[in-house]
Amino acid sequence: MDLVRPTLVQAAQMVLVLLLAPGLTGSVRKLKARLLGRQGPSIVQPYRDLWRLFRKSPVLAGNASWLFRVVPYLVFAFIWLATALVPTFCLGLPFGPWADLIAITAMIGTARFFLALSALDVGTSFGGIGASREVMIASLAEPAMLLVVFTLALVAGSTELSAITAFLLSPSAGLRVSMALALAALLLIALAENSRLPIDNPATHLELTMVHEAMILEYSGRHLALLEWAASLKLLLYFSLIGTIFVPWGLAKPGSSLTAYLAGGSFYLLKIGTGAIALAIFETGLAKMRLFRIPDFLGAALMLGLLATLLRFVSGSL
Amino acid sequence: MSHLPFSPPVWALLVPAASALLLAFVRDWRRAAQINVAASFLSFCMALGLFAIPREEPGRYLLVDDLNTVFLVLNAFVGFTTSLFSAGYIPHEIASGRLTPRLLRFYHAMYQVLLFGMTLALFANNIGVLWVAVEMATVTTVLMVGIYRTPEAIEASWKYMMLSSVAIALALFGTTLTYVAARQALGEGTEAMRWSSLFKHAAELDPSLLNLAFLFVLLGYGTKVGLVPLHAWLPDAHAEGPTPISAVLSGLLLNVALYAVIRFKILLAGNSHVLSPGPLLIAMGLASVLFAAFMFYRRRDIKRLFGYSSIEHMGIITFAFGLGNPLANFAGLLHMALHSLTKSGIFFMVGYISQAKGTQKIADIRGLTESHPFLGWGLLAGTVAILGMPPFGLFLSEFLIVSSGFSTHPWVILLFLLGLLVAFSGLVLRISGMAFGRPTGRIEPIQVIPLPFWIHMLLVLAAGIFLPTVVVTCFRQTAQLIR
Amino acid sequence: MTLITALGCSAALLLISIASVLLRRFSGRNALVYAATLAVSLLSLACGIEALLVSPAGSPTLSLPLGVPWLHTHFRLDALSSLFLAIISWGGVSSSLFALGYGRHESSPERILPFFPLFLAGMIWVVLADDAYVFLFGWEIMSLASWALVVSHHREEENIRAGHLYLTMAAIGAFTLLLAFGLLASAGGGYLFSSIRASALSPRLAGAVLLLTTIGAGSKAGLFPLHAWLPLAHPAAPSHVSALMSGVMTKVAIYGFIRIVFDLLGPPSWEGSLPLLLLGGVTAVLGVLYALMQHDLKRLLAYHTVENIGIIFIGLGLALAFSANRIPWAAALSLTAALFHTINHSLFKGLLFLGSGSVLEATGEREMDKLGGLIHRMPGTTVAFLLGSVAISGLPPLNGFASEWLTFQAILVSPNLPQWALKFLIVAVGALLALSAALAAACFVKAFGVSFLGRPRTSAAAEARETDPWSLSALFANAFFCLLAGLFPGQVVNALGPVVQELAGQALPRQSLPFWEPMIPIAQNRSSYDAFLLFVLIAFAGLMIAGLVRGIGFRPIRRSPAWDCGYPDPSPATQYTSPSLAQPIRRVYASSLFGAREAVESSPPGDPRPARISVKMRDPAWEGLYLPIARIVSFLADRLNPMQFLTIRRYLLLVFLLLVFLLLLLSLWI
Amino acid sequence: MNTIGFDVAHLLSGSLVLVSFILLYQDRVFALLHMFTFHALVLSFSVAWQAFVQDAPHLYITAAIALIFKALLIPIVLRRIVVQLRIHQVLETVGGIGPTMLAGMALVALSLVVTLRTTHAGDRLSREDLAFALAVILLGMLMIVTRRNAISQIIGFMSLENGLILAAAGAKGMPLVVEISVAFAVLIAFIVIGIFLFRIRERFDTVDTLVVERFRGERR
Repeated sequence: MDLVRPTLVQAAQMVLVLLLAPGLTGSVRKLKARLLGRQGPSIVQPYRDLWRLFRKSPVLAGNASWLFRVVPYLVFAFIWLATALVPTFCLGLPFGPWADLIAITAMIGTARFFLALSALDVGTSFGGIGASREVMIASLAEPAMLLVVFTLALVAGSTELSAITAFLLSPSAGLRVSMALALAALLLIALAENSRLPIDNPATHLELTMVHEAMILEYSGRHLALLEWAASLKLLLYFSLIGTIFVPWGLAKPGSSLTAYLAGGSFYLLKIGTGAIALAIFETGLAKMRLFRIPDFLGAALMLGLLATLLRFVSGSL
Repeated sequence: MSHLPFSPPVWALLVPAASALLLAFVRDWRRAAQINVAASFLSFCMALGLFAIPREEPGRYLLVDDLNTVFLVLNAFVGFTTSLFSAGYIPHEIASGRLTPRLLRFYHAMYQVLLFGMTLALFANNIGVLWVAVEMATVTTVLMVGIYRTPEAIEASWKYMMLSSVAIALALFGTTLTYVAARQALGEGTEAMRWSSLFKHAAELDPSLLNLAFLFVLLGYGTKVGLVPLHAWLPDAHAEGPTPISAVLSGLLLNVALYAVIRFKILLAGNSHVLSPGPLLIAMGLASVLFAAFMFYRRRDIKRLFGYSSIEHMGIITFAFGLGNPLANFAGLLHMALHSLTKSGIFFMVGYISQAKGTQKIADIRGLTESHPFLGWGLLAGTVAILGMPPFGLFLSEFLIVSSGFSTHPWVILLFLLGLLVAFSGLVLRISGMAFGRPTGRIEPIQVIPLPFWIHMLLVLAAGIFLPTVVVTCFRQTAQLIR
Repeated sequence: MTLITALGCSAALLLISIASVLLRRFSGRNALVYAATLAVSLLSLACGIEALLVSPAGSPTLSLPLGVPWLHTHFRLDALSSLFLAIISWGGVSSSLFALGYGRHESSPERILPFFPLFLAGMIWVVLADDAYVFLFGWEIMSLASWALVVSHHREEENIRAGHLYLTMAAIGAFTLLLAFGLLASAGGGYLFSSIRASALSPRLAGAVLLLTTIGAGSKAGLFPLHAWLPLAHPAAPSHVSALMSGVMTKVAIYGFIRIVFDLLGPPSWEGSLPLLLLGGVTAVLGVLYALMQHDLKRLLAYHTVENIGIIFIGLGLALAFSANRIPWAAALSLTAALFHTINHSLFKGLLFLGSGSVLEATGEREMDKLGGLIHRMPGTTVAFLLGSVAISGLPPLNGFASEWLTFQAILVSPNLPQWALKFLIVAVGALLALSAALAAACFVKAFGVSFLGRPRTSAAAEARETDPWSLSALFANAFFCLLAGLFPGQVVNALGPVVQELAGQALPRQSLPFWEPMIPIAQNRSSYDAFLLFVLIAFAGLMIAGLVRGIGFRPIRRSPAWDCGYPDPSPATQYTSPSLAQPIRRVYASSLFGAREAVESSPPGDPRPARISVKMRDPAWEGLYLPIARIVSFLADRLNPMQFLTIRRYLLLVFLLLVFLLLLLSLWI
Repeated sequence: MNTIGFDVAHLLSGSLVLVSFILLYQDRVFALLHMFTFHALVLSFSVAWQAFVQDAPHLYITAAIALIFKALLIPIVLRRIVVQLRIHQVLETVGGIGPTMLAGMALVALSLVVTLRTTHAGDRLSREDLAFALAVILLGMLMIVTRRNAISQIIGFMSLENGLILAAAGAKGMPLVVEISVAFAVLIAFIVIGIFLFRIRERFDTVDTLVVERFRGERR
């Protein structure tokens, strides 16, 4: 078998997600602004920000340790890899077998772990706020995510994303209640994981309500740029995850023609676009909830996930 | 005379008797102590001599078989080591003025009388003589317990006196009943009180009278064994007497009383019509274990604490004999031997500790391992051994008891283990408080004779790791005897 | 040969402990003892590995004329025992290596030196035992020696109390195991393991044995609610001993469980797996929640041991369920997961406890809230501890994740089980496992962040010194193996093959070399995981980005006071402490489970005293189990105590009543 | 065994039981002492009678011991103790006389049941003797446990022990009876002397055992 084309595809996907991510963030912002009746920044604004930040010289707190400086690269690498492992426009990525859905979840977890540590590194109280809230949210979101994974795995008999998608594309996969529940759970999780409303407000700098922003408060320059980029990559990751699993159509089969790949890409862009619109509408409709309402929110996700898994047993046919 | 004039049993009896007479006239307590040690050693040699000479037929007065050989060798040995210990112990007592030379003269004489009484009880081929000997031993210990003349001591010995007198009376009635039961089969006269002939014709004895007799014997001698609820004298007698006497009580006298019970059990086992004594023994053993276990938690006096521990272990042994299968009997014998070694060893330590600290109050003893390393670690080692943990031998015996009984009496064994567990926790609680922590009170070292303790501990340790075949065979034959 | 060598090693350890007593006066005995222990453990490690990897087929036996006269003592070295022999020996190696440096600071070494080798020897005897007597003998020696080590710092009262509780629990465990063996032997086999294997038990008795074994081994391993002694005793011991107790002794308990349930007990029934799974899940979650509530570093680690034991027991329960339903490949998968996690836990828990030991040595503090900023003062320890934290949090690419991943895979094959109860329970347990993994990450964000990052909270932390090379080398040795096992899980699975083969009757498909191939437990298209390439790729990506950044135009870093949203604050007291870090999680979980209540007392106006917030928590295990038992015992003790104070007349009355009672009995009987 | 001998023996041992009852009934120290003297007398008669019917001369020694030691020596000594230690004259009992008597009845019944139902083989004389002896023993114990005062406890113990001697003498041809009775004499001497030997008078004002027990090892 030839290694060239899969590798090319994989490389293409890595680059694609890298380039696409800030655009997604930007478009969501733009859409929200429009929905609020504002002009809003242009879609390419995030690219400009990243560029600017990369060229600024970072300012570190006096007692920041080496860990503080390493973490941005680490987080970025982990998130980027995780995103690159999720099929976007085609199946059968060569990196696929390296990490199944559980591993991808865990990679995101690793990134979060180090981010929270970096938040504690300087020893400011805001870092503490961010870290403590982030781990609390994660402690609810990760199990929920794993339950969703369980559902998928039990449905498709595999934890490999490509295999799952392939199964869902196959005629044997009918419409299933458990899948619907899993989707609902996954949506809630995605909001929490990307610190979107109503969990967290990405645009806020109102100190006492912020979670993710509080963690990266001490960062600046290229470090901040990497973290922002990683954040948008993560958003993209969840978009493509939902897209691949629940809207599996239009994905190019492995080893198909270039046109098929292009078609897959366009399908993918379409999915992302609709997702962005949906997210924007959703967020404008909501206000941020109090910190200790979040457990109820994510607890719902957890319950949905569990229910999905159990329903899988009760009615395998459904 | 059916037996040789120079047979070891006779000498084992003569030596203590003679030395008792001799000691009654020795003024200097130092020399008296030496004579005491020498005499005890001599009788130990005599006891060992039992193995040297061929086993002779049971005579008219004396009976020598595996059972009492085991007991006697053990007794003589512990008697010897204890005399060694007491030689190291009494100088402190003289120094502290608790004992006077006059009293010591009495003490040493009595020590030998006690040994004599116990030896006689073991060798006697006559249930009447057995009874007289046990009574003699008891009276001597009563006198020894009261020797300090403190109100507590007097009260303890008074209690001991009263309880054991009643017990003796019951035992005598049991003896009489046995005689009456045997008279039909064996005709009147001494023949009907002789162990050897009783065993031979056990099947022909009147079963119903035997039941009654065993009941009285059990109550009578069981009081001396310290079985609950007949135990009351035991803790105080252990606590208030001189420590060597506590060691002898726990290590020897209880065994002798147990020996009497076992003999009668053997007698009953020979008769198929009598009620089996097993359940009764099991019940009393269990009661003793459970009761002693809970009593540990509120004790404040270290010697009394170990007195209760003796009750517990006597319960364990009785329990084992109550189970009655050969393995359990073997385990019971082993446990008895190891218990007397361990417990007397512990009392050696306790004696020195109370002398070093000038108190027996548990609350006033702390951090021994730091202030008196030998005493502290010794106490710990002894405790670990008595708790039945490896590498010490009691682990083996308890392992055998439980494993042999579990298939037949599962629930009883569960209760038994529960008692052991409660006792374990209680004893650890008390001991670790004494061995560890910041030392309090006197911390100046005292001069001790560690040898006896070492010997005992090494023997117990060896038993846990390797039992020499000679011991095993001996115990096995004895266990077969008990049935 | 290996068996004899291993026994020789245990004997050598015994000799070392005796020698350490004899050499009381000799000044250099610390180094001597630990060096000797190190050498011997290395040798026995070699034995274990040799028996496991090189010659797994033959399982040599040996019998010595010791112990029970007519039984003798029997030893055997099969794959399972050789695996655990290796684990124990590695624990011995790393902790004695650590102690070479750490032990120098010991105040009273004579309380540690004799028992440290003895402890190891006892554990070795347990895993080499081939009959019940040797097993229990070693078991008790293990408990005894570790108890002596727990109370080695005997001037602290709570250590003595911890020791008392520990020894009592150990006795419970020993007694229950004794009963279990009694039942096993009652089937007719006697105490030889081989004969026990030969004889079959009735289902009811088998259930009883399973229950007794779960109590016996679980009390030693720290299964909820029998864990209560563990967080008290493990921290009380000197750190290298804590590492042994947490990292190795709990594994010996696991060994005992596996040996009895999977080897001796014969074919199990599926009902047996229900309590195991439930206990495992509950233990995992409660253990980590307990840990989150701690502020004492070593106690936190001890509670994490409880959590990991729970995870291992989940694996074992799954294995039981699958083998009861005759699905050997799934049983093999679960067993592999459990054993893999056992190895991992012994590695990273050893590492973490040793790390906490060097922190303790450098600062004299176990309280995390008195630490902080150690990353600047002791970089080496920090790196090792960080690796350990990542590993124990179950994050790729380290080993903790690999074994948890396998456990998840085992959970995901549960649809093959016929019993509905199991299907549902296993999914729920999976959720619990996921929860515990997430909480573990949170807990180590707290543990590592509070004690190593931020600003030093006390002068002790500010003046901390990096530990000596010995300790560091021990730390890094453990960290290295964590990384190794994490990057090449496939090879570990291969190594576990013979053990699993022996227990489940089938091993996982042999993972293909070369080492960069992914680990495929069941089938290619089902699930696979390739830590090594992932790691390489991540490293590559990170470096690439770094290069890219330079390419864009690299600006030097400027240092300045922390920004902190414009509230720059010099006092390190304003940092988040461990309770405040755990506060959101405490609010979410602990308020219901532990009844956590926060009380704020603010001083009246004008009063300079600071307002303080205090948290009260109840411990369900204590409130539900231990205190009631203690109350019962003390009640009975109080009720019976007056028996000591009766008058002579009353005592005689007792005798009299007994006599009359027995006479009545007799008269009724005949 | 001629019937006369049996009847007399029966009468004597029966009367011993009766005297035990009377002992149980006493509530004055001196009356108790007198009654015990009588008890001992009856014992010595019945032992002597046994010696006569069994023509076992050594039993006469036992009878003599009972006569001299128990019927004369001990009462005198005890009387002196009572006078010297100024023991108050009234013996306080536990649970009153009446219930004690009832309990005594029950005990006698029990002992008869036990002995007579169990000895279907033993010859009648010794069987009766055993029954009565057991009754006396139990009554003696009852007396010990229902009396608060050391003197009466001692007397109770001695009556118990009289029952033993009765049994031993009744057991036809039982050896060692003499030795045993001597041993008991020694024992009792110890107890009685104990009161002096332990200097109870010096240490406590009375020998009321309750007061002795104030010096319990572990005070509460």
